Amino acid sequence: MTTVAAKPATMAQALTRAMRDAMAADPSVHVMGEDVGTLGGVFRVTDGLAKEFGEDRCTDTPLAEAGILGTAVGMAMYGLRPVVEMQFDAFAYPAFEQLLSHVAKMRNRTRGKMPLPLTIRVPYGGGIGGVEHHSDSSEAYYMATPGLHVVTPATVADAYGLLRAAIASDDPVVFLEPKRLYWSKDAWNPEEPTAVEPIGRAVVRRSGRSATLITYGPSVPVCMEAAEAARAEGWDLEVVDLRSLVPFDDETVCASVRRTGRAVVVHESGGFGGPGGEIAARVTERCFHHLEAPVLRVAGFDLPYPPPMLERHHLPGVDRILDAVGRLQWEAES
Amino acid sequence: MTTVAAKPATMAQALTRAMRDAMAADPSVHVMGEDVGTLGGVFRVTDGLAKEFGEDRCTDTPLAEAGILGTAVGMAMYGLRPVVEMQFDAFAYPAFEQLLSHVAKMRNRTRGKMPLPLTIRVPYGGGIGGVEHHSDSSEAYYMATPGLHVVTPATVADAYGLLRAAIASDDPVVFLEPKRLYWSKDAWNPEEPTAVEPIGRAVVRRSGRSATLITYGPSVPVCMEAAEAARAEGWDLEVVDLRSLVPFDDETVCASVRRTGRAVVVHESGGFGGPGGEIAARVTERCFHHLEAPVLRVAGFDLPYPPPMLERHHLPGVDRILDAVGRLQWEAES
Amino acid sequence: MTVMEQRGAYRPTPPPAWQPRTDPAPLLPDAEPYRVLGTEAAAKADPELLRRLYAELVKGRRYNAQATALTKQGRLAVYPSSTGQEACEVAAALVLEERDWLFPSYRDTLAVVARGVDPVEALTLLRGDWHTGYDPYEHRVAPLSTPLATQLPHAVGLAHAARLKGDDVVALAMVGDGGTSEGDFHEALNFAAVWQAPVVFLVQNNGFAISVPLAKQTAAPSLAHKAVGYGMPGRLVDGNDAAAVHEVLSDAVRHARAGGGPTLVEAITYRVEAHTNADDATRYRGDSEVETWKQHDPIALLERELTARGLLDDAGVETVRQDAETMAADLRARMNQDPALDPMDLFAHVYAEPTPQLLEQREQLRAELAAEADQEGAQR
Amino acid sequence: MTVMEQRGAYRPTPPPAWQPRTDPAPLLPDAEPYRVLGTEAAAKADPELLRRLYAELVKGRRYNAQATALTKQGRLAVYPSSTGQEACEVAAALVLEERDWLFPSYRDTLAVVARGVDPVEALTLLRGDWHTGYDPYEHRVAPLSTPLATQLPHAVGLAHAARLKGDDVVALAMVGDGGTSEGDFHEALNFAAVWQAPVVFLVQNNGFAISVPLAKQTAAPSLAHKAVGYGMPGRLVDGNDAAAVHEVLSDAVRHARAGGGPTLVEAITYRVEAHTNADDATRYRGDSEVETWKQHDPIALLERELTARGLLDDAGVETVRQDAETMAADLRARMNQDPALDPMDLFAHVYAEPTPQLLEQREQLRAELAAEADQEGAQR
Ligand SMILES: Cc1ncc(C[n+]2csc(CCOP(=O)(O)OP(=O)(O)O)c2C)c(N)n1
Ligand SMILES: Cc1ncc(C[n+]2csc(CCOP(=O)(O)OP(=O)(O)O)c2C)c(N)n1
Ligand SMILES: [Mg+2]
Ligand SMILES: [Mg+2]
Repeated sequence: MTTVAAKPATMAQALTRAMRDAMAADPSVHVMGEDVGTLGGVFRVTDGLAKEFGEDRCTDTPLAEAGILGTAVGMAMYGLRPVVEMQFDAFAYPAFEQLLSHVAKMRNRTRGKMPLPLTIRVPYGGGIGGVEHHSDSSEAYYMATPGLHVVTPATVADAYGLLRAAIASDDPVVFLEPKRLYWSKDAWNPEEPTAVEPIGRAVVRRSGRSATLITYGPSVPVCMEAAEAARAEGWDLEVVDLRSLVPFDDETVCASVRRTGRAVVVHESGGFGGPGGEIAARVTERCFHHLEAPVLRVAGFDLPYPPPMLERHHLPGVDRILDAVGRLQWEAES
Repeated sequence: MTTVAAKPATMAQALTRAMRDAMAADPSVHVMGEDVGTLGGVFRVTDGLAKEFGEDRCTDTPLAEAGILGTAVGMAMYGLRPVVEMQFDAFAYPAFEQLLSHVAKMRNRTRGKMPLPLTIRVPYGGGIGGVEHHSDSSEAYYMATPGLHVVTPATVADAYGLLRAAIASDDPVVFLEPKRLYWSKDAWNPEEPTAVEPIGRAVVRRSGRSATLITYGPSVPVCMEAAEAARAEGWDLEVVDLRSLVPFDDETVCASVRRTGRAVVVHESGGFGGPGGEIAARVTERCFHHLEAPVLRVAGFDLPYPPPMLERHHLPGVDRILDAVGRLQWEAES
Repeated sequence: MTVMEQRGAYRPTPPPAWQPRTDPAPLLPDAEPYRVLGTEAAAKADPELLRRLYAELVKGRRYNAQATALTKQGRLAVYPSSTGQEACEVAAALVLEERDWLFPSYRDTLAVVARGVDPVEALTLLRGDWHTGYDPYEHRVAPLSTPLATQLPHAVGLAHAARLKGDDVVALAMVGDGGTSEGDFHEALNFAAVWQAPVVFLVQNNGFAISVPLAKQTAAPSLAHKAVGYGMPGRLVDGNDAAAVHEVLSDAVRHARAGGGPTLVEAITYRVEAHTNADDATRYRGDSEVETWKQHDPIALLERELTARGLLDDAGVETVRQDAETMAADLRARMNQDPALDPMDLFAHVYAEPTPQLLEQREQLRAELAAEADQEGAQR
Repeated sequence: MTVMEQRGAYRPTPPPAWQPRTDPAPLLPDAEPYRVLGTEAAAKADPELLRRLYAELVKGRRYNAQATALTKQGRLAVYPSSTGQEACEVAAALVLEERDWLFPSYRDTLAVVARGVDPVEALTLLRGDWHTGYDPYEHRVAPLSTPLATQLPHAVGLAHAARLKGDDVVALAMVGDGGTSEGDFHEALNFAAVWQAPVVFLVQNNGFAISVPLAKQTAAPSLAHKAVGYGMPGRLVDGNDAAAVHEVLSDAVRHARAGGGPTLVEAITYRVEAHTNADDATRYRGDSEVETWKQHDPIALLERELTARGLLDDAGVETVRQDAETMAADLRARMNQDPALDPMDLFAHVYAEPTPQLLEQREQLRAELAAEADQEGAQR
């Protein structure tokens, strides 16, 4: 009956499985986008869905992102639950008017009468050697748009659990898929991902006492690595994976920072005007007197995403994270 | 010779005058947009330009924002200096792909060979009783896009001076015009605005010793008012008008905060993921040991812009600003 | 067979065997806009329908006048009148079945009201107490769409969804001449044609987009000619001829309902008043043009026909006028009442459940309002 | 008279006096794609041109093969081959004068090279050392555009600007069948027609947008039929017939240069290889379709014509082949050298002057690189 592997091993497979299970459970779930049908998507994340559920449930659309999202809005108005794929982060931009003026606002505009249960899947971020317009980190735009949920998994299990939750949500969810983790297998959570993971809860991926790394999506594995490397310097770092940028889990994040007294926000998106500013500001507002040092940020530089041969200089890596940790005014310690 | 008043009194008139003077000085300056010609724009900011310079220099375009910005890119490629009007903030969204993928990146993509000297005028913000989609504060999107300058005047003189600088800039400038200040006359700088104001410099609008209000655009007059009102509470507030969000004037802002030891960021845009996060975070990074309290933010709520009859509850007003100032942990003072 | 499979399996073939997918000839609009009133076709028109149209047209015009008057009294923030375009507005509403959907543009309050939405709820947006004032599901009317042409893909998606579900539903979407220049217009029409979705697109070509005349908007022979580029029929109709608009739209709705796919209808009409009460039309057009069009007034055209055929006498005119006055008086009275507003509503409908952040902000506003009330109490 | 005034003062007129702005008939494409090779028209074709086209086609195919080979060796990140479409690529470049501009889509490296851009610089984007690898002003070639159809409004704006300045410049913009579905396609064509800008739009209809076949992209009789909806002529041409593509594009360029406005040309062709080296075309199409199209190969078609007319013999074929091999060998050799890269370049071209923030970040990277170098030095 199923053309999808029963035991997903990669994040891409977990995402496929989440859509498959959602489609099997609820006939109103429809997948649509460029090349999602016969081809199974350029990342093969929708592989097998058209075959199993037919072209009416998993549809290759014309090449027009505003049209894709705009028609999905209409479908949602009629009671369907469209799951839209934007082929790459930068190719979601043509759909921004639909997203900002309708998707994010329809429930509000109609006093709750017309909610839009829509999931918008956006492969995002760099590190895959992609040419220009294929590696943007666009989460700042989504975060600044009230009415959207913004979710991003960093593990195979979360990829499944959060996508199920996103599809089940009665609100629009921008579901950001870290491209470079598509083929990652879970180091720390390899079991079959069948649990739905509620949206809005951060998780402590690694406990530590010295300082907190606050991160999400593609930077989670980098922070885990940094935390390992930090042991050599005598730092015991805690790593918080936000998972949901909207709603933001102040509780989990602040509990960690109050414990450690120091924090670094890490993300790949440009620093200026990026998510880190919001995160650092709200943590500081809430934990000021627990802070031994200002919350620092390690982020991509403030420039258009670089070409493949230079991207390693742009992306926050272990060294840059450890440098930031080193600047957390440890002298105050003694 | 000129159909424009010689002594501008309102911000709208100063803007008109800036375009007029730029067009007279440089034949490559072209104004374009919806209704900018015969009608002179829905806010009359381009009034008289088509008459004085002809329809080829001040052009009514078809109704298509991506087309307007996209053709302006082509015109800039050929050496013109287009000044594009987006009729309202929310109607710039259809042009976001052109803005994000081309306007912001063209210089970078071509290693500096193909700069785009473009000005994109966007009337923004609320407080004018506008119906939905007419009162958005979209500056967070622009700030998160490297390659754009983002500028916003709060006074008549700056409206003139900054717009002249924007048009003269060899880089794309998003020029945000606070709608509700269009008809404002300058309380504190009434002389004829003929000085070009370099982009990237904040200005201290009011000196004070107790705390710094960091603000821009439509919130500047509100902060000035709050600073006056604060005297009754015994607070002597400094008001910094950023004028330029990109580049950001860390120097002026941090000098003020180091002096006062306390700061509140005030803007109309939604708080979460809005400009205030960036501002608070970078001020904290730079002035941590001078801060008596966390940098607080007074912003619009995190919701789609409200209908006219409710907007006063949304907009940061004097009381809300004073409340925030009151929470700056003055007990530490004694 | 699934909806998607019905499209057939067209594959490109090398030029020797090339042939167009569809015959373009039947897709092209006629050279002249279709007319009924004052032509032989009028004789075949249903008298009941004509009388109904007439009554609605008169009521529509009165509604426009009343709403414009309300802007002067500060009861409406702004009103974009459709005076001169009532034939399109009314026909668009009347051709639909209960189960069908209407997707209006911002100027189409009349169509919304003619479809059955409460006249006051239809004005909520423009009064400013909330955005969309009516429940879209009650009369199957999508929110009045301010961002131009953005409602068109919604109509396509909804119609497509209905078809997927096996429901016999048609969507009619309205847009202005200016709106046809937007990318969303293009994408919507293309999706509709590829999906063979049951949608009717009604373009009201009223000559202007605010101040911009048609000649600066398009160089096309007509806007209806755009249809052939999507592979759907284009129809041109005299937009001031209510009987003609009704017939052309009815045909298109029937065609869509029968699985024939979308149609693009261009109605040639004219915006007799300024863009909105806040606009000054003398800045961009002369009186004589307006006068010419007033000679081709939709109400007068229909009245002439009805009178000539003995379907309407002075008493009939008076009854219709009275009904319109009653509607206007009621509207006036209800609009003169201040709407009940709860600022807490701001936080109610951002998400199904407010986020923790919104709950905090709600409490902040509640406290502020309480403090305000205290202060006001103290001052009394 | 200004450019804007030339558009005339069209105003809407009431239906009794209604007439289309332009006669739609001449705008419609012919029923069959225009062909030259193998028809009587071939006799009139300039032998020199045919020989030049042939040499460029062969070189183009060799370039595609070499570039694809380079992806296998990891010298290119990715390569979208235009094999099978060389006639369009080459003709697009050859019809332009020096002063004209070419606006390529991401697949059009061949056209870029045929226009004179250094073959290695044309591959910079795909090699990954920078984005656009050439100076757009050197050969008047806009950057290869990855976001589909977004380059079309640029071409319109540039052509319009040139006309405003009184320059005799034409812009030719390329886009795929998939790209025609984007809103930017619509807006660009509309602006071009309204402004009567000297632009030629060349749609290469190669049957697919990655995996999506034309039938899921459009229901139009042909993509050229879209032209009438903008009021510009649409032309249909056999995209594998280099002589025909060259003639149709030349006509359109001449028309534009003479002030006649834009033209939409649809060339029917086929993408013989997969979307890119990373794509697996067997997932969405069968071999037999590819084989059919190989029978209509652009190089074979032209070779047949040239041979039949005695314009090409075995030695001639061999010379052309040799030239192509020389080009390929040179490309291979140069692409096998690692490009010189300076990470500091990251900060050089974000703005005319780096912002204070970028200066800080540049110093940060400089320090990191110095530390890295130290460490490497220490390890040695
Ligand atoms: C996307 C977008 N851009 C701009 C506007 C501002 N605007 C409101 S109405 C209007 C003109 C509309 O013209 P048309 O489509 O012909 O409709 P009409 O007003 O004639 O009914 C404009 C430019 C808008 N509402 N939406
Ligand atoms: C705006 C945008 N959306 C999606 C993509 C991803 N993408 C790259 S090529 C392609 C298919 C293009 O098809 P077509 O226009 O027919 O050109 P062809 O590849 O056949 O040359 C897609 C969807 C893109 N580059 N830009
Ligand atoms: Mg109009
Ligand atoms: Mg193609």
